[in-house]
Amino acid sequence: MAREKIYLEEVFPSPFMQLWGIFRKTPVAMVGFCCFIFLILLAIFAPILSPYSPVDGNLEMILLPPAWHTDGDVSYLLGTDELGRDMLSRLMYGTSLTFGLSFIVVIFSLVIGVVIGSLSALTRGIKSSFLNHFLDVVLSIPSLLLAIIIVAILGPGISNTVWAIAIVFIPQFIHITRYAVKEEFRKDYVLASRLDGASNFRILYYSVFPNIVERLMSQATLAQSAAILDIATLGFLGLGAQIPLPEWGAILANGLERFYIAPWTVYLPGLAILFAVVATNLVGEGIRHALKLRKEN
Amino acid sequence: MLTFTLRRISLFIFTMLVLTLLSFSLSFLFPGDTVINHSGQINATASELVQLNKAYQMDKSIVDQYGAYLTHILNGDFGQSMASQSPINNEIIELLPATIELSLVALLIAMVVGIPLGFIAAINHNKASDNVILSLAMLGYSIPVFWLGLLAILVFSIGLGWLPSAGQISLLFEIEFVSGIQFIDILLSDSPYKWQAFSNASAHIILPACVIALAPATIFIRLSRAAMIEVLAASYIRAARAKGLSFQQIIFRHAIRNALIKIIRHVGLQFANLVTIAMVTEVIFSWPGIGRWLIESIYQRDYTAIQSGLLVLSCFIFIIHILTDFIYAALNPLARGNQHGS
Amino acid sequence: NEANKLSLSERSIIYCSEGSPETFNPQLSTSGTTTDAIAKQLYNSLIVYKGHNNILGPSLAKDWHVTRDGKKITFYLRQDVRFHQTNYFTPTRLFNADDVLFSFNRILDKSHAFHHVSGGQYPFFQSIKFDELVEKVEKINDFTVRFILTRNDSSFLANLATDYASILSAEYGEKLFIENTPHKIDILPVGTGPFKLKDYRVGSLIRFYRHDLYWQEKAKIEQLVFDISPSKTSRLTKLLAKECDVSSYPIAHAKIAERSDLLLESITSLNVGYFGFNTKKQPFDNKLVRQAISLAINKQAIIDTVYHSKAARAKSILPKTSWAYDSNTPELGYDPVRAKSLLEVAGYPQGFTMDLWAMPVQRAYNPNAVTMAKLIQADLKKIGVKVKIVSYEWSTFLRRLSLGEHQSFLLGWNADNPEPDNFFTPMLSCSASENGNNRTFWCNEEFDQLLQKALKTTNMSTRKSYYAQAMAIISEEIPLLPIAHSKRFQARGTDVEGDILSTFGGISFYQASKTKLTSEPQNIAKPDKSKKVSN
Amino acid sequence: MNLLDIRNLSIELDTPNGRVLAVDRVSLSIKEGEVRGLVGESGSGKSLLAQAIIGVLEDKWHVHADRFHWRGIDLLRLTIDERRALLCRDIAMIFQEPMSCLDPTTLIGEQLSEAIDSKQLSGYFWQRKKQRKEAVIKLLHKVGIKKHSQCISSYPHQLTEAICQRVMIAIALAGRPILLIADEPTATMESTNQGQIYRLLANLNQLKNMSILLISHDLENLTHWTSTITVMYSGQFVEAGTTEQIFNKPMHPYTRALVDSSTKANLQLPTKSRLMTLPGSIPILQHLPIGCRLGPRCPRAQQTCVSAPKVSNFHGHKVSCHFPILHESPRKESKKHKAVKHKTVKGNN
Amino acid sequence: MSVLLDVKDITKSFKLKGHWYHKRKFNALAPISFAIEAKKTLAIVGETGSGKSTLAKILVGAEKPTSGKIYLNGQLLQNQRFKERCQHIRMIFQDSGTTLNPSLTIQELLDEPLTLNTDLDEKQRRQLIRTTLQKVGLLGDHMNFYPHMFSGGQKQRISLARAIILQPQVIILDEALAALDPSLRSQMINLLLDLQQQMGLAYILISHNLGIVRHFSDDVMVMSHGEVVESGKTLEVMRNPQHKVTQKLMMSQNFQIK
Ligand SMILES: Nc1ncnc2c1ncn2[C@@H]1O[C@H](COP(=O)(O)OP(=O)(O)OP(=O)(O)O)[C@@H](O)[C@H]1O
Ligand SMILES: Nc1ncnc2c1ncn2[C@@H]1O[C@H](COP(=O)(O)OP(=O)(O)OP(=O)(O)O)[C@@H](O)[C@H]1O
Ligand SMILES: [Mg+2]
Ligand SMILES: [Mg+2]
Repeated sequence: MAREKIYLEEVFPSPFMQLWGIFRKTPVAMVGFCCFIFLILLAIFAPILSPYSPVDGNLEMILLPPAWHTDGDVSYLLGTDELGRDMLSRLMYGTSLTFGLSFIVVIFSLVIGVVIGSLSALTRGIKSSFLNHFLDVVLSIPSLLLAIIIVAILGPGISNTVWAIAIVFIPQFIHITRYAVKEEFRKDYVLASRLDGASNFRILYYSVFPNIVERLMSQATLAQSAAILDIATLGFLGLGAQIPLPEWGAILANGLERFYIAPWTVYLPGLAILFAVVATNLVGEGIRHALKLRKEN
Repeated sequence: MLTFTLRRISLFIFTMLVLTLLSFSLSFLFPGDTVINHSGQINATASELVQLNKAYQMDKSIVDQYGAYLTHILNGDFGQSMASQSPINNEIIELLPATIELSLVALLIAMVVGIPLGFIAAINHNKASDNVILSLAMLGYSIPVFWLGLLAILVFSIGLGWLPSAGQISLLFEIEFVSGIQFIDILLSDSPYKWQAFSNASAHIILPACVIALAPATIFIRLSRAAMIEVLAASYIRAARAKGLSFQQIIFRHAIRNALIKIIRHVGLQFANLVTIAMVTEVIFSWPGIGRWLIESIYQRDYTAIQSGLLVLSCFIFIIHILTDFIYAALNPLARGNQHGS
Repeated sequence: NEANKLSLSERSIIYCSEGSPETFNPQLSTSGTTTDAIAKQLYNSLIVYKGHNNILGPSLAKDWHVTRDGKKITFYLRQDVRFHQTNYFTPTRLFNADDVLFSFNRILDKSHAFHHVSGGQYPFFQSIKFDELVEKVEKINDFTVRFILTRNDSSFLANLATDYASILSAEYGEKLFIENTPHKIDILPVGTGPFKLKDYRVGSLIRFYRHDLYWQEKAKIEQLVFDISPSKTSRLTKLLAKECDVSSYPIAHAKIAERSDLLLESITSLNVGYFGFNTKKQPFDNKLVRQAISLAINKQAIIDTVYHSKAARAKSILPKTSWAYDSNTPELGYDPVRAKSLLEVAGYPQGFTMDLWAMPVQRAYNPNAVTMAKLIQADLKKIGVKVKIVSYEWSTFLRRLSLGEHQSFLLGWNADNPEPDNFFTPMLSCSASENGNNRTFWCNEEFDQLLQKALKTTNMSTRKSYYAQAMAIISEEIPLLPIAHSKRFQARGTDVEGDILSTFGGISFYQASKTKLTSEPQNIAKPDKSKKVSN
Repeated sequence: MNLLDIRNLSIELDTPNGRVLAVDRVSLSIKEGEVRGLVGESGSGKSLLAQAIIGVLEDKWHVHADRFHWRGIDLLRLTIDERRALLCRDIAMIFQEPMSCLDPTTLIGEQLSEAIDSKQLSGYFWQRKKQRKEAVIKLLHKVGIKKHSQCISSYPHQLTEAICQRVMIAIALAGRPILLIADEPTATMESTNQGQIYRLLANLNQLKNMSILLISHDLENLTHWTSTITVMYSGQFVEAGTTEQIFNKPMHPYTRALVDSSTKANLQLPTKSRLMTLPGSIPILQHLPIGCRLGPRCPRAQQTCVSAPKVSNFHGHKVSCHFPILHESPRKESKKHKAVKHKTVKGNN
Repeated sequence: MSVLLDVKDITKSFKLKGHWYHKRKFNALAPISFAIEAKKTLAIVGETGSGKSTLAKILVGAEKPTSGKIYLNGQLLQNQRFKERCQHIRMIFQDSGTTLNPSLTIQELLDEPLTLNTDLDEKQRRQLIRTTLQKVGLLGDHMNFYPHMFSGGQKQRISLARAIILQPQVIILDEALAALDPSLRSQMINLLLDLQQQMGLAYILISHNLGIVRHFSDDVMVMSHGEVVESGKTLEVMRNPQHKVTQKLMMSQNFQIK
């Protein structure tokens, strides 16, 4: 009975802090996390940080290669495009479009998905079976395809893209919430809570959510990397952000015409997308890894 | 098995209903006249319009309208393309096989490359090769496909000149359209350049198929790695070791089979993913498939084409889904019922 | 099989073209893409411009005679011309006067069985009011036809030498009429040209076979494939990867120049790229608005960016090389301040939002309409006008333009013959605005009369002064803002020989051939190898 | 002669917090034809020990031993592969959860025939298949499965747990082992099925003279089926002796507590009376006490207990304790420890 | 002694899923009646699937009985009214690990029934939690720990603390001792016996282990296929088992009382 006396000096972290502890010890995940934070900051402060306007070009400085190139100019660190717009500024603004919007989209659909998902987990019977079937169908259609459908209905444009992607991601959050909540609800501690007289909503809020929040986070990172790719892909196909918005995919598509003369207009936005997705995925991997380790302990 | 089949069929019918309902309602959502969106006849004269309205029962209730629409679809009449004014089902019949061909080849590549790599990573769990494979997988999973396609063209078509960059086959070869699957058509044709055409077609498919395959392959790596790790940690592997089986025997007799069964379930989902990637890749590699056609239809606001293209594509994806479900059920003994009591 | 393999690519040329043809009958369209693809390949006209001096010469008509009053023109036809034999039609007779009558009566005679087939629009002929000009086409005998005109028209012969005046097969027409499928005449063409259609897939390829019974020497290649690739980059990629032999409108000239196995060629063509306004729509029905917008646009920047400084700035729609060019034509300069004040006068102190339709394909007169649109967007933003850029697939784009759905648009014009009238009438006359070829829908009586007068006289200096007045009207009214006159570029592999580009009208592969790869000099050896791999 | 003779076997594990000694110098010997029980509460390292014997521990475990003899062969001298080959031939093991120890996607028949060594078969290869099948059927009969054909063509999940366990035993028997290690073979089973499995094992022991190492955490259950018992606590050897010795005259305070706390063993105890038990719980792997790991819970503990006790042997009754409860001279011992015992009992209340 | 809990003709039938064309019903409990007095322990034994857990769940309110009534101190208990019921009847499950919410501290866990069912203020609740923890042999400081930091036996004690914190009259132990190691099991039995003495609790013990049943219970009820086949004073039943099921149970555990 005396265990606590002997080891009292130990800290006993909450499960969430435990997760963070494990996460922090994985260097790769931390690198990804720092990049992620960096991108978020960039997305917020791009207008302050960027040296030039993303849409107004300097026609004297057309197709300037990046600074390290022999013809480059240090004041245009990453070169300019065909209208003399600074690539660096465009990429920075692009962060808030591609990355920032994907972040907002994911949060938005997460919230909606969690609400619907937990409500539907509490209902049973025919409604739920219909929902099941319906979700099955929707989830079997890839997100990009669905987004393309919705953009086809709404018409091209960045705001429509964002709506489309938000709508597309909701089912997957509904599904995972529903599944997780149902799973949690089968567990004994929920029964115990209920026997204490707790209402369903109290159980959801106090008992279930804290236990599935990590799973939702890990799903959210997956969704976010998909969202970045989807926004960029739609931008690339000309269905998303329209000219002259500096969305990464659109910048890339725009640079395509000058692929052979000004390859940096294609390389750089591609690298930016890759960077953002890798950072997001590293965070997600880190969370999943930490979850696994915590479970094993 | 019977109930399983019935369930799948009912699911299939349900899905088809949902999908047709969706594409039916798209006609209302799209700008313009519903019946014109249904039929695609933008240049219809007044009398033709009257006929169309009758054919689609536009004066009746919405249920009748849907019924009429369904009948049209079941008869293979998707209307006309608004852009080219040719019947859409002809276009789809021409284009869909190219997409099927491309995506199946890509799926094959993804599985043949991804699954063994995942297994290797799992067997060397927590060793250097595992980490290398995992990092590569993460990278491959994060690369935007359009960018990858461009890089691939730049390197392999233009830089090295190894592989062609566009199309299904060099346009010099004239291949009769039979099934639409290029390779089959080449073999069926009596062109004197048959084998030349065949190798040419193979060279053309390599680059786009590899580009498409990359992301699914990395997912297969992760899936198969996870499955294999799980299997290797299972007690029956320990029991098999206690039985005295060698490592190879365990891997080949027990582990791979169990891991594969876990993976097959995901093939359907991955295939759907792959088809979407293929749509984008078709644009980059000018592949004459349905994806490129669909995206062009969106540019052109060719609503009838969008509508039917989506219907056909999602139907195709779903059929593959159900097929993999069946394959899974057929291969997986766990899906079989009890035989014995106590 | 090795010999076969070499010969297949040697006997064929793949041409990367920028768009699909709208139709296979040149009478029906003025779009350069269509003309390029079909006119000179599939058809012949009665007469042609020959050589670099632009002298009219014989073609299907071996000779012709014009009466002194210029109202009767008699053509003496060749007697050895055969139509294409294809898998949808086998001709039983040679070309004769019936075919000429059939071809022109289809345009002229509203009661002709084929007049209304495929929409009944003949944009080029309608814009020059061909039906008012020609009273009658007579068959004198089997190989002689006579055109009787209502008045003297100095540009008549020039117009007959355009690609639009192609000769179709009357026999084929009859056959289709009997089969009740007349529309096929414009889809499955039968002509007398050096190539015949084998296969056409919308948006992907056109395959031509050689017409072995061509009335002149046969073409040098057996197969001609148009690889339709609207994307500039993909055209360049295909060219670089040696997947096409010739590419239309190449970009990245520097990159092509780098390669020893590629050749960049250009030809001065009579053209103009312009920014047009739909004068039937708000706010461009107001002349002041049009002027304001024109003043706000920095043409030089556009020429530097879009044309890479390889084009001449347009003062008016006539290029300098035209004999009717008048250097005194007033030109609205670049003056955003005045533009702003003009806008205020016009009642738009806050500016407005407009859409700008940018053509999706690349043409000589506008190699990159979207970039141009972006520059215009930036320019107009300075005077408070917001621009939405719109783009459609080429044939949809043209169709919608002719329906007048746009507010403003970027387009251009390529001359079909050296006559200055070819610039004015098809583009800006009232008649052209009726059939949709004049996408500004601008109609000015005075301007039209000037054009008519110019056509009726034969005195060059009088004509020139008429045209100068017409240009002055354009400069004042600004239905469109001419931007640049550019060269037409084309790139080809060095193994392709023979002239393809021509100053007027479409391109022709009749002369093109491929040299034997084996006999090529050393530096071509490399692409040779890569070809083997890819074949 | 001892079939298996292990002296001071230790198993270490690398954890993020350093190496942990999960099994600490355990000795175990098994005679031919004997059924030895290995008892200990959960986490005491029984399964680890069994896996170490048969050599299927994962790489992250490090095993050392002073002596490891199998039928007189010094296994420590052999390479790992040789050792495994030798042991796998002679020793078979069955696990706690039979269902999860059978490959779910392979037919029972295949799994059984896979276990049959081809050396056992005579004849040409075309006869082998048939022979194998016959051998499989024979094996199934041996473990009391009569519907063999149905069983052969089933997948594990189609059978009940008890049948699966029989199949596992059959697989174990396929190699004609000399020693059978049964690691909690009945843990998740109903009591009626438990009885069947134990009886089957007992039969095998008697009919085939097969030695059995029976692992369980429940002393009560084991006593019926074993002849000798080894008790472990938290990775340490506690006591070994015949079943009677352990059950009736436990010398180690831990064994004593185990026996005392057993409700079944103390049927004479009045109902609802307090049961004798040790305070506290088993230490977790990360926080093992030094020396005798029972130390903090032991009613007889003294300062010397911080050093690990040596094994003392009382006529084959081995015990590892500084202060064993000696029944031979109760008077002397009880005197010595009375005070201590009294005190702890008091503290416990 | 008065009857504390009186169960009258409880039945339960489950609708079996699957074939929608012929829905099958499964009678898990035949009409069952029994009664317990305060400070007494009723043991329920029986083979697997005989409906023991179902009965327990019905008593505690987690399942609705198909028919039948439950009286507590002569008052009819309403179905599905946890608030009312949990003040009197509490339950401890077999696997304590899963009944403790892993993301809450022990204090939060024990606080839940208090906030929901009492109107104590925060300080009082803390105090009550502290004393309850001490009652089950833990320390007050354990309040701030998370469940994953405890061993199995300690978790079972926390479950017990949670059960007794509302001062109930009946506690149902559904295999609550099965998963524990022998020494911990004895500790737990001692603890339960002490609490019964102190608080006057009545227990309903569901167990397979006849040794524990004999030691712990006053009465026993043997169930088979949803029916009570034998019941009576524990010792009497065990000495002289009448029914085949009881005999078989005792046989399989080699259990004999002379
Ligand atoms: N794979 C592992 N990784 C880390 N620790 C382990 C592992 N396997 C076992 N252990 C630890 O080793 C100790 C002994 O485990 P072992 O499985 O041998 O116990 P046991 O006596 O068989 O218990 P049980 O009766 O529960 O089966 C335990 O404390 C356990 O936590
Ligand atoms: N929700 C349910 N739906 C259908 N049948 C059920 C349900 N819950 C229990 N049963 C059935 O009711 C019967 C009694 O189950 P119960 O869990 O009460 O048995 P038990 O006596 O507790 O068994 P064990 O000793 O294994 O715990 C079983 O046959 C079980 O299959
Ligand atoms: Mg174990
Ligand atoms: Mg139960």
